[in-house]
Amino acid sequence: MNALIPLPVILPILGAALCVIAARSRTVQRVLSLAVLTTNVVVSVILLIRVDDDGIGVTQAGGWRAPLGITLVVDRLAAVMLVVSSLMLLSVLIYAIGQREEEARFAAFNPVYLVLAAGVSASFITGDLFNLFVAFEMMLVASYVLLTLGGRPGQVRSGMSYVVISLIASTFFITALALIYAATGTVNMAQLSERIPELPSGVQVGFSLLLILVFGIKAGVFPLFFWLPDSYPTAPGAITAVFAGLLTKVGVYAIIRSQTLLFPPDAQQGTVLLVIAGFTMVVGVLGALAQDDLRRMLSFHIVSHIGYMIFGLALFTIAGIAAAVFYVVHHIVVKTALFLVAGLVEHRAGSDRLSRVGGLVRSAPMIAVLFAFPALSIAGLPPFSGFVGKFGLVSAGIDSTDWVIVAVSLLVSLLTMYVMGRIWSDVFWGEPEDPEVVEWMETDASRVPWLMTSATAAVVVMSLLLMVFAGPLYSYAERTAAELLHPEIYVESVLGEGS
Amino acid sequence: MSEPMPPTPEDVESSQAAERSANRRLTVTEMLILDTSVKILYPAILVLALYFLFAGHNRPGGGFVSGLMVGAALSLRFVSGDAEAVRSTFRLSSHMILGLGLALSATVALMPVLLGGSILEHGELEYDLPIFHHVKLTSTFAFDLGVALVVIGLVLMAFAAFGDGRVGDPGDEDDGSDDRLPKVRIRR
Amino acid sequence: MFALLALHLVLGVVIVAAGRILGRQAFLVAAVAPAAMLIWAATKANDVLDGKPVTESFVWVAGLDLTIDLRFDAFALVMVTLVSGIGLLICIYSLGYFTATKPGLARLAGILTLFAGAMLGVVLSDHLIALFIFWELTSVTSYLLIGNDDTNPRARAAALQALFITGAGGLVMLAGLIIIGQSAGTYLISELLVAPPSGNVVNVALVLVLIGAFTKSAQAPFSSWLPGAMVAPTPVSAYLHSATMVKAGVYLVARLAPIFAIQGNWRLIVLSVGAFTMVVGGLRALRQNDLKLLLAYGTVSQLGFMMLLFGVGEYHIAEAGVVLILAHAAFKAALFMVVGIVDHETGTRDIRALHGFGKSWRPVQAVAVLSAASMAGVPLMFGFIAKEKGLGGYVEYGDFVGETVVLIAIVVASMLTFAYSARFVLGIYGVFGLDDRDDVSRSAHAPGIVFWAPAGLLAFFTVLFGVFPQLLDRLVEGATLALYPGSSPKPLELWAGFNEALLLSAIVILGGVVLTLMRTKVARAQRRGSEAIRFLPTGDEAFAGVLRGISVTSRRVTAVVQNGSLPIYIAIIVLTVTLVPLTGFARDIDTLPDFVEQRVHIGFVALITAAALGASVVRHRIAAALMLGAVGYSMAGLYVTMGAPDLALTQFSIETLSTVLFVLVLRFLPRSWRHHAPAIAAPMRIAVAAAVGVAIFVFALSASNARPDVSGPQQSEVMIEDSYSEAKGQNVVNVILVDFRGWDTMGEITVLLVAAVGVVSLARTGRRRDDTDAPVFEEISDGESSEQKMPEALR
Amino acid sequence: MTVLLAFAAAFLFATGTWLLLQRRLSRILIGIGLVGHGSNILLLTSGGPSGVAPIIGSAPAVDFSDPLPQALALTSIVITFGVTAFLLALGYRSWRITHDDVVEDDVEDRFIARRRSEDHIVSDTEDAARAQAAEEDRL
Repeated sequence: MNALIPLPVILPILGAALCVIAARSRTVQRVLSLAVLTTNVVVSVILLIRVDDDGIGVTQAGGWRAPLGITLVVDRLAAVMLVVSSLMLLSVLIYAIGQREEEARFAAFNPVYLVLAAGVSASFITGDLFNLFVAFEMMLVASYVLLTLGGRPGQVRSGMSYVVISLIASTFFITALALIYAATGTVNMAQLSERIPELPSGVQVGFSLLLILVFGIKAGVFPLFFWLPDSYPTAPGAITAVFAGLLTKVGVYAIIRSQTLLFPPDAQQGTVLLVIAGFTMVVGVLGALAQDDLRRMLSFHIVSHIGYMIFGLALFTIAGIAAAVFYVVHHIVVKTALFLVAGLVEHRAGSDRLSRVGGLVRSAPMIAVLFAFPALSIAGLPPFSGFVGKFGLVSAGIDSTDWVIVAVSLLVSLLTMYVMGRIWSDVFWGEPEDPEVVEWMETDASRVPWLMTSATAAVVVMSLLLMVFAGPLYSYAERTAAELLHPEIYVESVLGEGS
Repeated sequence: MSEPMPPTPEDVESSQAAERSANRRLTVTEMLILDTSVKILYPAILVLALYFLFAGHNRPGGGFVSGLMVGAALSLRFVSGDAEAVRSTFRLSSHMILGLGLALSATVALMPVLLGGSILEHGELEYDLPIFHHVKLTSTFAFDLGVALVVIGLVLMAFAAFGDGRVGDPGDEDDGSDDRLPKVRIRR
Repeated sequence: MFALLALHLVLGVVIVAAGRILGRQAFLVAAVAPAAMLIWAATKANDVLDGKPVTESFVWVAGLDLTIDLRFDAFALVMVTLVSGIGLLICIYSLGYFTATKPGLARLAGILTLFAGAMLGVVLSDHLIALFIFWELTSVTSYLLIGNDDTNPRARAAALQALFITGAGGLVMLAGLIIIGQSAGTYLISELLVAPPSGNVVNVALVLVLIGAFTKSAQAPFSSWLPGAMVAPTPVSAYLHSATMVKAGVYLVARLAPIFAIQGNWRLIVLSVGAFTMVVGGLRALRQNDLKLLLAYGTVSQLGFMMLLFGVGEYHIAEAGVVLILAHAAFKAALFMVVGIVDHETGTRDIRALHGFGKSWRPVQAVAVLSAASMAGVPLMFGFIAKEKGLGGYVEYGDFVGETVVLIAIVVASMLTFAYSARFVLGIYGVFGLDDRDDVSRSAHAPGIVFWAPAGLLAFFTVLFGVFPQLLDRLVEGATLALYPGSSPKPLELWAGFNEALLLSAIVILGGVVLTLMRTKVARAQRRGSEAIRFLPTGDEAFAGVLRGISVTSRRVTAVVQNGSLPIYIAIIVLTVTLVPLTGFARDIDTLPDFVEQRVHIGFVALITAAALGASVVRHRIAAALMLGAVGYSMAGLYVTMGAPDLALTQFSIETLSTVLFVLVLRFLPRSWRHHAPAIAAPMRIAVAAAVGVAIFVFALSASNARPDVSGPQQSEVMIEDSYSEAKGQNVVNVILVDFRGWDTMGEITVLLVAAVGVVSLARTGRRRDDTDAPVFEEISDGESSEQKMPEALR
Repeated sequence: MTVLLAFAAAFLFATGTWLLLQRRLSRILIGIGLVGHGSNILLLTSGGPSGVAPIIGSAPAVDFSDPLPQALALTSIVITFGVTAFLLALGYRSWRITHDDVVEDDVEDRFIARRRSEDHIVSDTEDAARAQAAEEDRL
C-alpha cells in the first residue's frame, strides 16, 4: 500500500509535464488529465480503506529513513481529504471540459490544473513542514495562473491582490520555518512533535500562534481573509468551484494538522482559535448578506463556514475535532456544488447578479433542484450533511460548555439560512429583472451543455451520499479525531518504535 | 473587476518616453563591442553551465545553477540580438524543453516505485562500453538534468513573454480596449 | 412506519418530477399517501389504544446518537388521524379548488405530500432530534408552499418571513434539545418521562425549547408569520397553517409538559405566553375584513388556548387539550375550505364585498354556521365539549399560581372567539356588504359537490362528536394516558351537570352575543385603542426592523472590514501575523547573542541596508529594480562568507536573471511613479514597517535562544554523515537537493513549470500569434468556443 | 544567529513592508524581494554558527555550515523567482490594460461601501408587501 502514497502527487506532475509537451492537442491533454485524476480517485480510495484498516501509512521519499529524507504520511485525516479532493478535482475538470470556455481556449489550463491537484495532494500527504511549504507553493502558483487565465481587467486586479497576499503568507511561512529550525534543528513533523514540547513555553506559544496565522491566511480566517471574496469570484467559473471547495480547506487542514501534531496541549491555542472562529463566522456571513453577486455571496460564505471548522478544532476534544473533520468534508463537497451551480446560473441567465436574474425555477428547473440540495445542506437544515456537521459541532460545544461560540454558531446558521433563502427568492423565484437577461435566455447559446449539468449533478449526488452515509463517515471522523489527539501514534509510525 | 483608468496626459508622456528609451537603437560601436563580447562569453558560459551540471554532485553547482547559467547566457544573447536569436538557440520549442525536463525528473522519481522501491530512490546504471570504458549513470544525475531543463525552459519562456515586441509594435493591438476585454458595468 | 414515511417521500418526488403529465390529477395521486397511512393506523389502533405502542428504530449517525426512533402511541394516533385525515380531505378539496391546470400545480401537490410525510415524522418521533429533523423539514416545505406563487412579491416575502422566524426558533430549540439530551443521557421522550433531568442548565434549555415551540405555533410575539402565510393557496393554508404544522409546537409542549412542567419557569412562561396569545389573536381576528385573515388570527388565538391546556402539565387539563386539537382541526379546516370556496367562486374574501349567497349555497352556509358555532363554543358542537372541559379542568384542578388570571384570560378570549365567529358567519351572510361594492356573491356560481363535500364531512363530525362525545372517549383517554402514564382521565360527556364550568360557558356566550350586537361600537373602540398603542411595533414591523438591522449591520461591517484596498489588507495581515505571536516570543528573550560573528558581515550588512533603503525611497522604477539587484548581490556575498557557495551561485544567477526580467517589463511602464493617493498615510506605513521589523528581530533572537533547550541533534547531522557513504555525493547541499530532499525539488520544478506556462499565457493573452513557432500558451481566439459567447455586458 | 544578522533581517523586513504598503505593483514586487531576502537570512542563520562549505572531504565535518538550511533557502529562492516572474507578467498585463501598474481598490467592495447607508435588503416590492402586512397585524 505504501507505494501508492506518492502517486496522487507524482502522477499529476507527470501528467502536467506531458500536457505541456502536448500543448497543441487539446484531446491528448484531456485524456491525460482525466486519466490522471481518475487514477487519483482510485488510489485515494484504496489508501483510505487501507489506512482505516491497517493504521497510518508511511513511505520515505528516496527510501531514506526518517528524518533524513522527506516522509510521506497518510493517516485517516489525510486519506479522507485525498478522497474528497480527488473527487472534486475530477468532477470540476469534467465540468470545465463541458463548459468549453477556459479549458478550450487555453493550452495552459490542463497542465496547471493538474499541478493544482498535485499541490493539494502533496499538502495532505507530507510529513515534513518545509515540504508543506513547497506543496503550498505548487498549489498556489497553479491557482495564480488559473485565477488570471484570460487576463481580463478584473482578474488582473484581483490577481495582483491574491498573488501578493499569498506571497506575503509564503514569506512568513518561510520565516516560521527558519525560526522553527533554528529552535529545534528539524523540519520533520514527527520529530517536531517530540521537540517542540522541550522549548520554553513562550516560544511554543509563539510558534503555535505564528503557524495558526500563517495557515489562517490561506484558510481565510478573520482578520486575514479579505483577499478571498475579492479574488475568488473573478476566476473562471469552474476554477472558482475548485478554489472554493479545496484551497481554503488545505489551510484548515494545515491548521488542524499543526495544532494537533506539533503542539502539546498547553501550547494549543484553544481560546485564540475560538475567538478567531467566532469572528470569522459572523463577519463572513455579514459580508455575504451585503453582496449582490451570487459568487461573491458564496465566497464570503466560505469564510463564514471556515469559522465552523476552526470552532470544532478549537475545542480539542474528540467530539469537536470529529465534527470539524466531518464539516470539512461536507463543506468541500457542498461548496463545490454550489459554485458549480452558480456557474450554471451564469451560463443560463447570462449573469449571476441577484438583482438581474430571476424565475429560474420555471425556466431552468434542473438548476433549481441542483441548487436546492446543497443550499439546504449548507444552511444546516436536516437531514442534510450540513445538519449533521452542525449538530456535531453544537453538541461538542455544549459538551465543552463553550456557550458563547455555540450561540454565535447558531446565529450564523440562521443568517446562513437567510442568505440561502434570499438567493432562492431572488434567483429562482420571481421574474428576471433585466431585459438583457431575458433576451439572452432566449438564445440557444444560453442552454447549458449536458456535461456541465451532469458534473454538477454528480457533485450534488455526492453531497447527498454524505447524508446517507453520515453514520459510517461520522464514525470515521471520530476515529480520525482520536488519532489526531494522540500524536504519538503518528510519531511512532514515522520514526519507528521506541523513538 | 476594475474599470481601466484612462491614462492621464503625464502618463502618456512618460510612457512615450519609456518607449523611446526602449526603442533606442544602439550605435554601431556599441553593437560591435556587445556582439564580440557575447560571442566570446556565450560559449564560455555554456561550458561553465555544463561543468556545473556534471560537477554539482560533488562540487558547488547542480541543476539549478546550471540551468540558471544557461539562462544568464541567453540573457546576454538577448541583449545583443533579440528574442528571435534566443528562440533559435534551441531546436526544440521552449515549452517542449520545459515539459521534457519535468517529465524526465518525474519519471526518474516514479521509476523506483514501479520497480518496487520508494519514490525517488536513487539508482545507478554502470556499463562498460567499448570507447568510454566505465560509464556510471546515476538517477540523481538524470533528475538534476531535468531540473536544469525546466529552468532553461522557464527562462526561454520568460523571454518569449516579455522579450519580443517593442512598445507600440503594430502587432500589439490589445491595449485593453480590445473588444474581447469586457467593460464591466455595474448596475446601480 | 418507515415504509409509510418513505411512501410520502417517494410519492412527493414522483409527483414533482412527473408534474407535466399529471396536471391537477396530481392531487388524486397524492391522496394515496394519507389514505395508506390512515388504513395502517386503523389496523394498529386497537393495540395502540390498549397502551401497546408500535416502535421502529433506524440508526443514522451512531456517533452522535442520531437515531430515528418512531413510536406510535395513542397521542400519536390522534395526531396521525388529524394529519392524514385532513390531508386526505384536502387532496379531494384541491380537485375542486384548482379547476384550471396551472404549471406549478403538481409541484404544489408533491410538496404537500412531502410536507405530510414530514409532519407525520414529527408526531411519530420519540427521539428529540429526529423530531427536530422532521420539524425543520416542515418549515422548509412550508417555505416552498407559501412561496408557491413566486411571482407575487408578497408571497416571497411571506415565505422568507415564515422560514426566518420558525428557523430561528428551531435553532434555539436545537440548542435546548441538545442540552436536555446531554443532561439526561438520552434523547428519547419515553425515557425522559421515566427519569427527567433537572438543574439550572436544563431550566435554560427548557426556555430555549419553548421559544422554538412558540415560533412554530405562532405564539405572540412570534405570530406575525402566520397571517402572512395566508398568501398560500387556501388548501395549503387549511392544511398547514390551521390543522397541522402550527400544532407542532403545541404537540411538543404536550409531550414535554408531563416531564418538565414543574421545573424552572416552564409554567409561568407557557401560561403567560399562551394567555397573551389567546387574547391578542382574538382581538386581531375581530378586526379583519378578509375572511382568511380572520381565520388566521383565530388560529393564533386557538393555538394560545391549546398552549394553556397542554402547557400546565396537569392531565385533566391536557385531556381537554386533546379534545380541542381534534375539534379545532375539524372546524378550522372546514371554515378554511368555506373561505376557499367563496374566494374561488366570487374572487374575493373581503366581507365588505359579500352581499349574501343564493339558495344553491345553502350547504356551504350550513357548514360555515355549524363550524363557526363549534369555534364559538356553542353547546351541541364539538368545540363546546373542548372548551367546557378546559374550563372545568382549570376550575377544578388549577391549583397553581396565577390560575385565576389564566382563567379570566380564557373567558375573555372565548368571548372574543364567539364574536369573531359571529363576524365570520355574518360576513358570509352579507351583513357587512358595502353598497358601493359590486355585488359578486348573490349571483355567484354554486360550488360542485366535490368542492364542498370535504368541508361538509368535517361539519358532520363537528356535530356528531358534539352530540355524542362518548364516541371519542377511548381515543381521548388513550391519548391522555400516553402523555401521562398512570393517570386516570375522566370520560367525555355532553352534560356534566350544573357546575362552575357551565356557568363560565354561559358567561362566554352571553358576552359574545353582547359583543356581536354592539359590534359597531366595539369596532370603533378597538380602532381607537389600536391608534393609542400605535407606537408599539407590530410583529411584522419588528420583523422588518430585524431584517433592516441585519442588512444595515452587514453593510456597515462589510464596508469597514472589506474596504477593497490591498495596502490596508496587507497592513492588517502583517501586523496580525507579527504582533500576535510576539506575545509568545517576547516572553522568552532574556539574553542577547553575540553581536557579530565575522567582521566582514558588517560590511555586507551595511551594503544590504543601504541598498534596501535606496530601493524603498527612489522614485525611478528601473533604479529601484537595480537597487534590489544590489541587495541580491550583497546577499550572494554574504552567503559566500557563511559557507554556502551553492546558494551564492544560485542567488547570483537568479539576481542577474530577475534584474533582466524586471528591466524588460519595467521599460514599458512609466519611468517613475507619479504620486498616487496612498491608502495609508506615510507615518502609519512607517509605524507598520517598524513594528514588523521589531517583531522579526525579537522572533529571531527568541527562537535561536531556545535551541539549547532541545536535546536532539540537527536534522542535517545525519545528512552530512550519509551524504558520501550512502548517497555518493560530496556536495552535501546538492545531495540534499536531488536526493535526500528530492521530493522538495520535484515540487519546486513543478512550480517553475507552472510559472513559465503562466507567464507566457498571461503576457501573451490577446496578442497576435506572429509565427507558428511561438509559444503555444496563448489564448486560442478563433477556436471552437468563440462563436457563441455570452454578451460581455452580462458578465 | 547574531544580533547583526537579526538586525539585517529585521531591517529588510521593515523596508520590504514599507514597500508592500504602496499602490504600485512594481514597488510591491521590490518589497517582496526585500522581505524574501530577510527571510533567507533567517533561514540561513537557523543552522547555527556558519563554517566552511559543506563539501565532504574539503574539511572535517564539524567545521561545516549546516547544509540543510542552505538547501531550503535555495528552494525558496528558486520558487520566489518563479513567482516573481509571474507577478511581472501580471504587471505587464496590467500595463497593457491600463498603461500603469497601480493596484486599484476592488470595485465591488467600494460599491458596497458606498451603499452602506441604504437599508433596503430585498426588492422594493417585497418591502411594500411587508408594510401592508404590518398594517393588518395591528390589534
